[in-house]
Amino acid sequence: MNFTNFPIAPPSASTFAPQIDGLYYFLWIFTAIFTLIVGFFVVFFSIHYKEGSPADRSRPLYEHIGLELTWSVIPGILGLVFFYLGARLFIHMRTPPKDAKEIFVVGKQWMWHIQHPNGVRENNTLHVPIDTPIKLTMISQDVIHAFFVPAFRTQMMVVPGRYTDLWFTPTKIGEYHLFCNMYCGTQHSEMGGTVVVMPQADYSEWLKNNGMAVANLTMEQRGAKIFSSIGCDKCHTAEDTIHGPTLNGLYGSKRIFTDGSSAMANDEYIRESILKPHSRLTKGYGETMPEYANDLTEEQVLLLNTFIRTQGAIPAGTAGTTSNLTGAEIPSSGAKTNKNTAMSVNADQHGATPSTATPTIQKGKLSVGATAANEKNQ
Amino acid sequence: MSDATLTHGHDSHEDVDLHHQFEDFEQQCECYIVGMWSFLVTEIMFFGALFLTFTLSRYMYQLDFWKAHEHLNVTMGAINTSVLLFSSWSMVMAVHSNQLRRRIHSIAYLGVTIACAMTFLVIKYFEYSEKFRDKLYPGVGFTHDAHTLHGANLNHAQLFYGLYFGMTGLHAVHIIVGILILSALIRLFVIKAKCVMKDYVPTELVGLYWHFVDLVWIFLFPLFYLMPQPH
Amino acid sequence: MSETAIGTGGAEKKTHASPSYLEDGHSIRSWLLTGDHKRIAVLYIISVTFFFAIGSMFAGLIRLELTQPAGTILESETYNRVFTGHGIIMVFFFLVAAIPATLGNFMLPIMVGAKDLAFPRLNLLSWYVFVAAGVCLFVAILGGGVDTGWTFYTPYSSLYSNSQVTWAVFAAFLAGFSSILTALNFIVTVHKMRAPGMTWFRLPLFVWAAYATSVIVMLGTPVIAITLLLVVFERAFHLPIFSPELGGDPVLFQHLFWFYSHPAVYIMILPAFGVISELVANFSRKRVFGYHAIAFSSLAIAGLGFFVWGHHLFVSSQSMYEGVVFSVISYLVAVPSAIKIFNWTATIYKGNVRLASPMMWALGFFGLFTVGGLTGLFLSCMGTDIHLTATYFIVAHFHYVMVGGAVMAYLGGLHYWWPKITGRLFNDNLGKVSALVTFFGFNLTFFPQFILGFLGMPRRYHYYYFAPEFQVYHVMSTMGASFLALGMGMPAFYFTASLFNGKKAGPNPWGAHGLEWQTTSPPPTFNFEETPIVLDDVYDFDPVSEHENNRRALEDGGDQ
Amino acid sequence: MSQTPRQSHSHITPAINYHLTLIALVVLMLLTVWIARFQLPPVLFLSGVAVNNIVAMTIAIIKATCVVMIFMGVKYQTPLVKLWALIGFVGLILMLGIMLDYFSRGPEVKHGWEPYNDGAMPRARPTDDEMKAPMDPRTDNTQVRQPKP
Ligand code: HEA
Ligand code: HEA
Ligand code: CUA
Ligand SMILES: [Cu+2]
Repeated sequence: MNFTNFPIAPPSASTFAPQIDGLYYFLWIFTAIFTLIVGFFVVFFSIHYKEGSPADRSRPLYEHIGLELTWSVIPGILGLVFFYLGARLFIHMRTPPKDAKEIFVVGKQWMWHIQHPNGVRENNTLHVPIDTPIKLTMISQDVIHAFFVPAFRTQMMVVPGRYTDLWFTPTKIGEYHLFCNMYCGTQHSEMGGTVVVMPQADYSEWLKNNGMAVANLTMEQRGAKIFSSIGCDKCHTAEDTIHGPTLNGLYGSKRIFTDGSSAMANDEYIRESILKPHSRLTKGYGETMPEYANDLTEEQVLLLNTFIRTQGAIPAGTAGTTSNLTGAEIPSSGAKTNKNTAMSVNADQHGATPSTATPTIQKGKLSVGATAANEKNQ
Repeated sequence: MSDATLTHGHDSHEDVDLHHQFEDFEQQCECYIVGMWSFLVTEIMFFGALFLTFTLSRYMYQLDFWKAHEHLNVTMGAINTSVLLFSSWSMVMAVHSNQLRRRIHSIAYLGVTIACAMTFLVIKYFEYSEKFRDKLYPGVGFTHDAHTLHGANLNHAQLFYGLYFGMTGLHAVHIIVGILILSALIRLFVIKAKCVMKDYVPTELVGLYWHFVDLVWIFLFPLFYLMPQPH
Repeated sequence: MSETAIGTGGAEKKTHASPSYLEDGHSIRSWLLTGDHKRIAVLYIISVTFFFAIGSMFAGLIRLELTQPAGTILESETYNRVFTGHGIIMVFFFLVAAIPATLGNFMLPIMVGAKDLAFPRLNLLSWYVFVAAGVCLFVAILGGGVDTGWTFYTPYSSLYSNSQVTWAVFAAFLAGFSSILTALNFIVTVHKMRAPGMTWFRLPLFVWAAYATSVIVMLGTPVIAITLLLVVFERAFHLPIFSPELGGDPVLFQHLFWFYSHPAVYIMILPAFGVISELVANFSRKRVFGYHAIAFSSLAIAGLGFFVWGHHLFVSSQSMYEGVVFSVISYLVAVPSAIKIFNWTATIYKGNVRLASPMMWALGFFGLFTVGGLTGLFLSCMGTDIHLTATYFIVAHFHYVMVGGAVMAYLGGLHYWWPKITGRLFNDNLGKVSALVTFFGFNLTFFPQFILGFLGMPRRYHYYYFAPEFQVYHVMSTMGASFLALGMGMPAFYFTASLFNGKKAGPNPWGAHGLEWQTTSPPPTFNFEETPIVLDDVYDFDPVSEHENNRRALEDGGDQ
Repeated sequence: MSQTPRQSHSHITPAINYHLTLIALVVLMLLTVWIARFQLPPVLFLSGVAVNNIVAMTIAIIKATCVVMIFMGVKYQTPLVKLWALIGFVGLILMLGIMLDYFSRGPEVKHGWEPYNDGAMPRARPTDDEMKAPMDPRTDNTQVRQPKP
């Protein structure tokens, strides 16, 4: 919590930002002027002409065409000026340049799937090179969403059954909020992530490596990434939810199933529960989890398994309070975490060198929630 | 025709029902007429949104809608149109007779109007049952038979029939309501109620409603039954 | 005082020949089966206040929940139901009905000098339909609530939401229907029931505003009714109209929805404009500046209001060209509002201003509505809207116009006409305090939301733990909401108190002009002992000689 | 009581007018059915289909006008009623303005309305299998967003 910092504008990280900001403040100036004019006269007149005050009331005014015209024509003209400025900017913002790099976005409840033309895919994160016009071609798989990046000052609805597009040219390296800005159901507020603006060279390397910066990660860490990237963490959180049981303390514990039988949660059980979750359902849960039998490689399952095992290593008591699975990671830099109150998420540490990301940084990111929670507990 | 004398209440104001809120009889009549027209305005907008949806869909899927419409029966539609037009005429004649204070005539014309309305519904019933037989009601049970659909895209045909049932159904509901109102009116004539004996405004109000129902059908008919073939 | 001068058929001086409408029958039956517009208005006041209280409770929950980035007491699912409930209740059950069905119902027939509305039974029916709508709403809420947002956007509402959409939609449908009945009544009454001598340009501006509102209701509400029915059909029978999975078009719903709902925002604000016209004229004790301009600007707003619905769809994938057209018309519709604001300001000039509590609410209205309206210009400016749409900037904008504009005006009107409605005087000082607290609390609540919106805080967000920088403004906003609750809750107490120990109000406690002040407080069942004959102009104050009188009285007082 | 004598709408239309109107309506109805059997030629920039539609709608509007003017008696009504009758249709036309969006959107709207199962989607939409498929494990899919505390 930070109550000393009063940001008044989001970071400005695209070519649109200065233009929109300009227009926005310009409009505020007129808002202030008119509010002050109206406010001043209303208050001044009410006091000056208070009943019984000595002010002069001779020749009161009931009708004055000239005055009335003045205050309809001036707002009218001003309005047209605002309209012109706004429409010009809007048309510019809605007309992607021909040479824009195209990236494809699919929205679904409650996740963003993003695919770069060479096939690299990511969820809830969008990596883009700096100073390059980017055009997103977007569609929704279910309900209407909206792709909104405040730092770029632009957004567009993502509609089912129809393509919409959005373009921008990032101008500043860093990580920025990505929000879903059209109400789309229960987890609308959590349907978001990050837009990472990288130097062009880094971006092409990132693309070439299939979006890889994982060379130095341990198996657990890679497992943790898969865990969050395919969305396991949406349902398997620190505590049992209606969507799924917690996995904290799972490994080696005794599981009771819907049919009353029970078994020890070992590697084999975990693998089966990922690939064919419905074959043995934990008591109290229905067939909510999708089957991953055709979707995950054995390598991925293995990585997931190593990660889930470490969750088991946490004594159940603390697991509840550390409140997130990634709590397994070593809390690295508490100091850095607090910087998150700055406008862009970790803008200072990550974006600059994404392709050569070191494990420490990765850890720092992964452990953010855990450290915050730990601090709270202390 | 004598255009002159007789109308409502000028002979003696005391004879007629004057509601407490009105100053005089003239005012009351005008209020009712304006009120009815205001109501019809809302009805126009009510149907209007449906017409808009239909027109838009038809514009989008011209071919599929045309194919789907092939299953409608133009003859029945045309007969129904004539029936409604005729009922509109008998309705207006009922008002006319009422203006001339011809009670029996009024009753007879209203009876004809109701008969027409019934006929309309019977014909509609046959049309609907044919559609139901062919599983052309939207929903899970909608037919997959390409022949019945005349090769139209399934979803679009479903949209067509959804709107068909929605709009003609809503219209039929209005007809049914109309029949009820007309019957009530006939009863007023039969018991020689003051409000219809001395005054024709109630009859005229029912007439306005009934003509409106006719009006809707005048547009429904060409829009649904008479589509040109896209080429 | 001398201002009882409006010529009437002479109702004023006579002693009570007929009982007041409150005395005319005491049984429950005599209330529930009444045809009297005043009793129906009272029934409406009770129901609308009830809905406002519930909607406000929801608002309280929203504000409480947003103080912490990860929420405090609610699940996301519940939160969504709460803000949807808040929106639906406040719009369809409170604000659309608030001024026309309560103050309008009570005052409009009296102001035009009629004995009642043209169709009293229809009027009663409208209240019952409203109650039926309320029942549907409660079925929806008790059955688990609705989570679509008050806009019911498809395909979420038609195919994806697992909540009581059908009931909520019926509730909105019926509430709309009830407003249509009221509107129909108003139109006929204004056209046909005016007292002798009450020409169009002698009508109080409140009547003009109510008339313009009624026209909008009649043209707009049927559209939303059928649109919502189509949503139900789509839910029930999978009729493919709005959902692309089945071949429909989701944007069509938005067009139809806003075709009603933009005019609907003027349904909410126009009666408020009417109230403000009354308050400003009567408390400045001066004829309204530019009566004709204000009267016609109401009609202009009603007309132009039907051409701008697309400004809610700038980024919804509607055609860009259409967006441009809607944007420019949105600016044109701001002009009549500007005329009103400035004309009212000019009305105060050289008046004899009485700063009684209704006037305080009106002054609050000026500040808040101006900010609200001007921030509407940010949104109709397509360039800025692309960033601001669906953020808290919008939430702030519409609360400024709806709460700061319409609700303030409603409360002002309620204060103004309370003595007429109940025959009792309330504590005017408390009224002033309440207006001040509300004004302060309001700004503290909603001004930070402008900044939040520009920072990018999306609306309808339950969590923002990923963006903790928003928290500080949310906390400010919640603090403000507590003051707001205090300010808006206070009238409930002093109004109730006035019923028991308020001083009896004479026919005209404010010394105001208008036919409603010519009859007794509370008025008799048929409003006037005799049909009034109107000979004088509306707001026929004489500020100059009144000022003379005041000055002389003051000097006399000073001499002693 | 009333100080201004109100205009009584005591006009009685001769019945023959109604008979003639009925005949006209039926004839127009037959006409529109008959015309619909032909594919009319294109006129100016209008396609043949459009011409057919325009003709059908024109006939419908003429019929409607007859009903409104004569059966509903608007022709003999006060200006106020005329105004109201007009407002209804003006409102209707206004609402049809919604269609302008679709006309001005260009051709993409057509396939925009295609349902998924049509297979008409261009390639950029991943198939359902692709949607379900998780990320390549080598892909760096950092969820940078802070987890919920
Ligand atoms: C009482 C209700 C009310 C009123 C009166 C208004 C009034 C206006 N509104 Fe607002 N609006 C809402 C309620 C209202 N609105 C609601 C509820 C929403 C959100 C709905 C949702 O999505 O849930 C909304 C959303 C909304 C949007 C959509 C934003 C989006 O979703 O992206 C837009 C865009 O144009 C807009 C514009 C305007 C404008 C231009 C006015 C104008 O009429 C304002 C005119 C007034 C003035 C301009 C002030 C007085 C004038 C002067 C002091 C003179 C100076 C003037 C000039 C220089 C021109 N409003
Ligand atoms: C008339 C309309 C109206 C009114 C009056 C209000 C009043 C308030 N609203 Fe509301 N609001 C809407 C209309 C309105 N709102 C709409 C349409 C939405 C959009 C919904 C959607 O997105 O779908 C919305 C959404 C909305 C949000 C955004 C939610 C989100 O997007 O996640 C927020 C957040 O702060 C909010 C807050 C408030 C607050 C603090 C008040 C305060 O002003 C309330 C203060 C008043 C009180 C606290 C009442 C105190 C008085 C009493 C309790 C006494 C009464 C009792 C008796 C007489 C016995 N509102
Ligand atoms: Cu997706 Cu909100
Ligand atoms: Cu609007």
